[in-house]
Amino acid sequence: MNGKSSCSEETACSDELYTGNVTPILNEIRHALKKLLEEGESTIIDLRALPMGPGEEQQLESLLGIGEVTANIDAMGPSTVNETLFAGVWLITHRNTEDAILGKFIEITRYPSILESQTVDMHSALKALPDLLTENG
Amino acid sequence: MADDRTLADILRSQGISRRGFLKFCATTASMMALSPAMVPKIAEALENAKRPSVIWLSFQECTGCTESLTRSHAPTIEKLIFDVISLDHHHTLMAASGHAVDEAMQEAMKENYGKYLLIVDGSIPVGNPAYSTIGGVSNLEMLKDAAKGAAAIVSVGTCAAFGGLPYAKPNPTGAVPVTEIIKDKPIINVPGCPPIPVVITGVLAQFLTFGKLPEMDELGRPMAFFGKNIHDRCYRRPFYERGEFAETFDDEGAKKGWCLFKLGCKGPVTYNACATTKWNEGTSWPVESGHGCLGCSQPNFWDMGGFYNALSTPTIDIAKTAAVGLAAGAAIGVAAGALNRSKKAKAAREHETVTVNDLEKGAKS
Amino acid sequence: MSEASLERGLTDLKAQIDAPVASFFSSCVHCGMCAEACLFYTETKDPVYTPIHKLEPMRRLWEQEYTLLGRLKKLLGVSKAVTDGELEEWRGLVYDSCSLCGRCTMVCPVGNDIAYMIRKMREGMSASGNAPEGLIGAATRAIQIGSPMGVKLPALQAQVRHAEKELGFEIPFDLEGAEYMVLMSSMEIMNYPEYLSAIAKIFKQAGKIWTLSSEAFEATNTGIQIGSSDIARELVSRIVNAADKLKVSTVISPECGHAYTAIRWDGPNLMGRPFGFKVRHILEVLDEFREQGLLKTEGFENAKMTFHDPCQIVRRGGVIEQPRRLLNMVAKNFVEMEDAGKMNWCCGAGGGVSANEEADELRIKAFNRKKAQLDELNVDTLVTACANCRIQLEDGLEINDMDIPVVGLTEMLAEHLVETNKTEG
Amino acid sequence: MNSMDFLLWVRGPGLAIASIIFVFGMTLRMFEIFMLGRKKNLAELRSSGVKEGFRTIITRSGGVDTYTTKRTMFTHISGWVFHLGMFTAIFLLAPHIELFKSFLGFGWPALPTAIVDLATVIALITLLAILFHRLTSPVMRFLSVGQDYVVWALTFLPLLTGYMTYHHLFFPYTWLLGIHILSICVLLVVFPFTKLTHAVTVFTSRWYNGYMAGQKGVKQ
Repeated sequence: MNGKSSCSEETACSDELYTGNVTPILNEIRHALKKLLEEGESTIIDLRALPMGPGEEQQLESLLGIGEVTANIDAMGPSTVNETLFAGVWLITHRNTEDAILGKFIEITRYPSILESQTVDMHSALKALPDLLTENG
Repeated sequence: MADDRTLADILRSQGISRRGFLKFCATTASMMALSPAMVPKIAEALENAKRPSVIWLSFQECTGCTESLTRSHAPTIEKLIFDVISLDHHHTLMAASGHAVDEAMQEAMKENYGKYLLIVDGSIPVGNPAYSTIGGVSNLEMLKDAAKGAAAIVSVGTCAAFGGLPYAKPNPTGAVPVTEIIKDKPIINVPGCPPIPVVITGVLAQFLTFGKLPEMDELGRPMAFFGKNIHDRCYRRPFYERGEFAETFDDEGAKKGWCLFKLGCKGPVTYNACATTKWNEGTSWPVESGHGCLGCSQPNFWDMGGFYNALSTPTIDIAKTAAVGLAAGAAIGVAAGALNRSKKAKAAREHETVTVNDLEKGAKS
Repeated sequence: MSEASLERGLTDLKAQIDAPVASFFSSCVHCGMCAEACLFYTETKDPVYTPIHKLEPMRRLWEQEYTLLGRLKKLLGVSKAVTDGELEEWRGLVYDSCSLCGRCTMVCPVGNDIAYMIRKMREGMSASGNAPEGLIGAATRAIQIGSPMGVKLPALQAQVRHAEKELGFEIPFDLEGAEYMVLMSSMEIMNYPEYLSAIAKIFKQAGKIWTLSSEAFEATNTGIQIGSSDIARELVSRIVNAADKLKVSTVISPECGHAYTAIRWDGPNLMGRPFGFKVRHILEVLDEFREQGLLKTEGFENAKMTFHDPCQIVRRGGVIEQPRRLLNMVAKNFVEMEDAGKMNWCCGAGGGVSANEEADELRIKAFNRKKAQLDELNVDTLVTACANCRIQLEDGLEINDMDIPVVGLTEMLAEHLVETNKTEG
Repeated sequence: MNSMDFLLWVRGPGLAIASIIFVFGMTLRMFEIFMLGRKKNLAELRSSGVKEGFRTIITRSGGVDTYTTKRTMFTHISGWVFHLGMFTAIFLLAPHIELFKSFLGFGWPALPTAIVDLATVIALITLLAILFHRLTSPVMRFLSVGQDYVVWALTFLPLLTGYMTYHHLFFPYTWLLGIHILSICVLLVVFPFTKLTHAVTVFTSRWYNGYMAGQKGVKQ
């Protein structure tokens, strides 16, 4: 889908699609999804490692869209986990305490690992729960 | 002061959940330009990484690197990195001042002798060491002294790595990069004027996580960030291929975002991560903002023949050299030509009329 | 006068090198194309006959004497001097396998005039005593007796009397004020006497006054072939003095190749002054008569015939269209060889090769190029306009037992002259 | 000497030395050649020959007869294709035009880089064919001296390294650009002292050729 890149006034860019990064990434996502279904192997794409032209990142995100699931994580700054319009294709954005983007990933998986509760955390929760009980007697 | 707690202990002690730690590992991996699949490996390495002591020495520098790294106006994960490592000495960031600073540094160096990481930014004047001193001690001496006990040295910024601005012609202070003074310690060069913040922390994180030197290129720069040249990763490359170039900064071509080669872009000979990691959290980078790359992570980038002269133009005036060649060629040419003419005339004079009697060798006249 | 020596040869070579030679030697890129234009290479397939290679000693002399780098190399003793042994070895290349036909000159992609340089190199070769025996003999006879084949005036006078008897009118000798002074080549006097009577008949019909000169009837110039300007000057001066004495307006070079070059193109430069008279090849004169309607012929040869272009007249002389126009007056079935005209192939005997016995074998082998051209056309008659070519062509055709008569163009025209004495009375 | 120092040396002092020697050498050679002069032709000429000389400069680029042209068709075609490919690479590539603009003061439109790239490849392949011909044809083997092969290499290298630089083949761009410029410096230095002078004297030689023939009425 060779959509027009959203070209705002101030960034010097032309309306034709730039390096055409968006198409290859969409293809990569398609292959990853096929692999997930056939071999059950999930894939993570680090958008920060790709030379995106101006507006291409927004272009990609607008094409993928927002699906049914949106999760907010508050750990060392906010992170958002969205399932895109395409089931199995998740967009994960990590930000730090000052809302600066630290990383953007597209994870093609049944269930992004960041959402799972971690065993270590559960152990400390297990330890902490009794205190709660004792407090409420 | 460094203690023996591992990084994971410290994070937990600050109330950060395992999920928070995983997020930290994911973004660190991204910073280190490692593939996301490496996150478990990084998590495991980070968990039991010891908290190294770090000494930061600033010599002939403009504080641009420190500014770029710590971004005092917007502390981010990089700040956290610094909470993790114990930055035992940094002139600008330290609360202490005066003698207390020096004592703290000596203390840290003695205690972690052989284990601490020495970060240097700024070049070192050897022309006359008095040009740049801290507390009466010349940068040269201070560097040599601090380097003795360092596990490794990271030269942050082109000044420390290659000499940078002070080193540019005519180099009044006789400035030299770290590599010309310290020969016996592993040195990681993180050039850039300034280097991309995430590249600095990426290198530190990599050293922190894997505890050994990253793979480096011929100029001692980590391949992770300096392995590819800008031109190869530049999003304007298709215009270079089609030969569509901006002729001036405000012509049609520039507005259409065409290639800036003709406006002096040094992308093809510059190795850095600007084209992918970009600056200010991926907002943009010089070329995307319409200005050619200056080649700031390369040695001698100040003397690369002018920021606005195309890479294919010479750094000397060929018109002048051609004129010199022409003058010399004409002068010697006229002389050689005159010599030829006289030699030819002499031969013609010495010609003896050939008659049928002397057509055979040894024929009697 | 000292005898021939390497020193005299090199001195003369140095004097011969000029700006064109320097430009040519600076341009050769060793592309080998001149070889494919030289019949001495195409028919022997021996790379040693590559035309530019024939100039190697002269090239080295130019490099060592006239370029800064060459002089430097000579100083440092890294350059190879030109030796007498080398010049002697080069005789086979500069004389035996070069008819000065100039085809290499026309083909060289960087424009080197190789024939121009071979002619200059022969100055050094002759002055250093490295000219072939045959040519030395011919030159000596030409200077001392008056003709390279030893023809003396009485022989010509006898032939003239014989022709007069046959023609019924007088052939003038030393007629002052005549418009044309006709020259003969010894071969015509010896082998092709019909040429003289042909001339007589044609001039009579054209009503033109012409004369022979008893002091200068020989047109050939062995000095040009051996490559000695001094000898050439001596020979051509005889013609010039005779022409000046008889105050003729045009000297006619006969059906001979190098004679035309010797008198028209080299003559004035040898004498150092322009001539007071014009020099024309017989074909040019006949073509002028044709234009002025003074050459009236009748009847046509219907045999299939073609024209062999003598190099010194056509490619090196510029007389290109005249033979065609004249031939078409008397030939119905005139066909052209491949590359006819200014790029035609040499017969293999010009430039002194025929007078040089050492070159006999090569000369016959070179004829195969002409044989190939003729095989393509299988004509009945071969017409040409140079006595030396005629002898070589007849020789070659006979050896290859090809029964094709070789006819001189002037003679053929004479045979078709309208019998004027019948009509004009 | 790291890649940057090397690149900066060739782009600066390297090109300076090379351009001085090149211009010096070519000027010297021109004086050496043309001050030798030539005699005036005293014969009655059919034409001054001047016009024919200029005509030959053009006509001599093609074949002049059937037989020889057919047998040297390879030399004709490869000569044309190689020179065209090389000149396209040198004069119609945008970065090179910037180079000329830097000292001539004016430039001209460039061809798309991909087309120049194709021209370079064609020139390189043709050069290889030319070398094969020089090594295998009996006349060429006999005629060729060391200089022919050295000059071949010095012509081949800039094209090859230029192509490699543009495509970043095998080595980092910085080294390649440096080696590319160095190969041109070497070419410029030897240029005036080898058969490469034909680049200029081909015009004077063809002119003399056509001029002398034209005076005798032989048009080419």
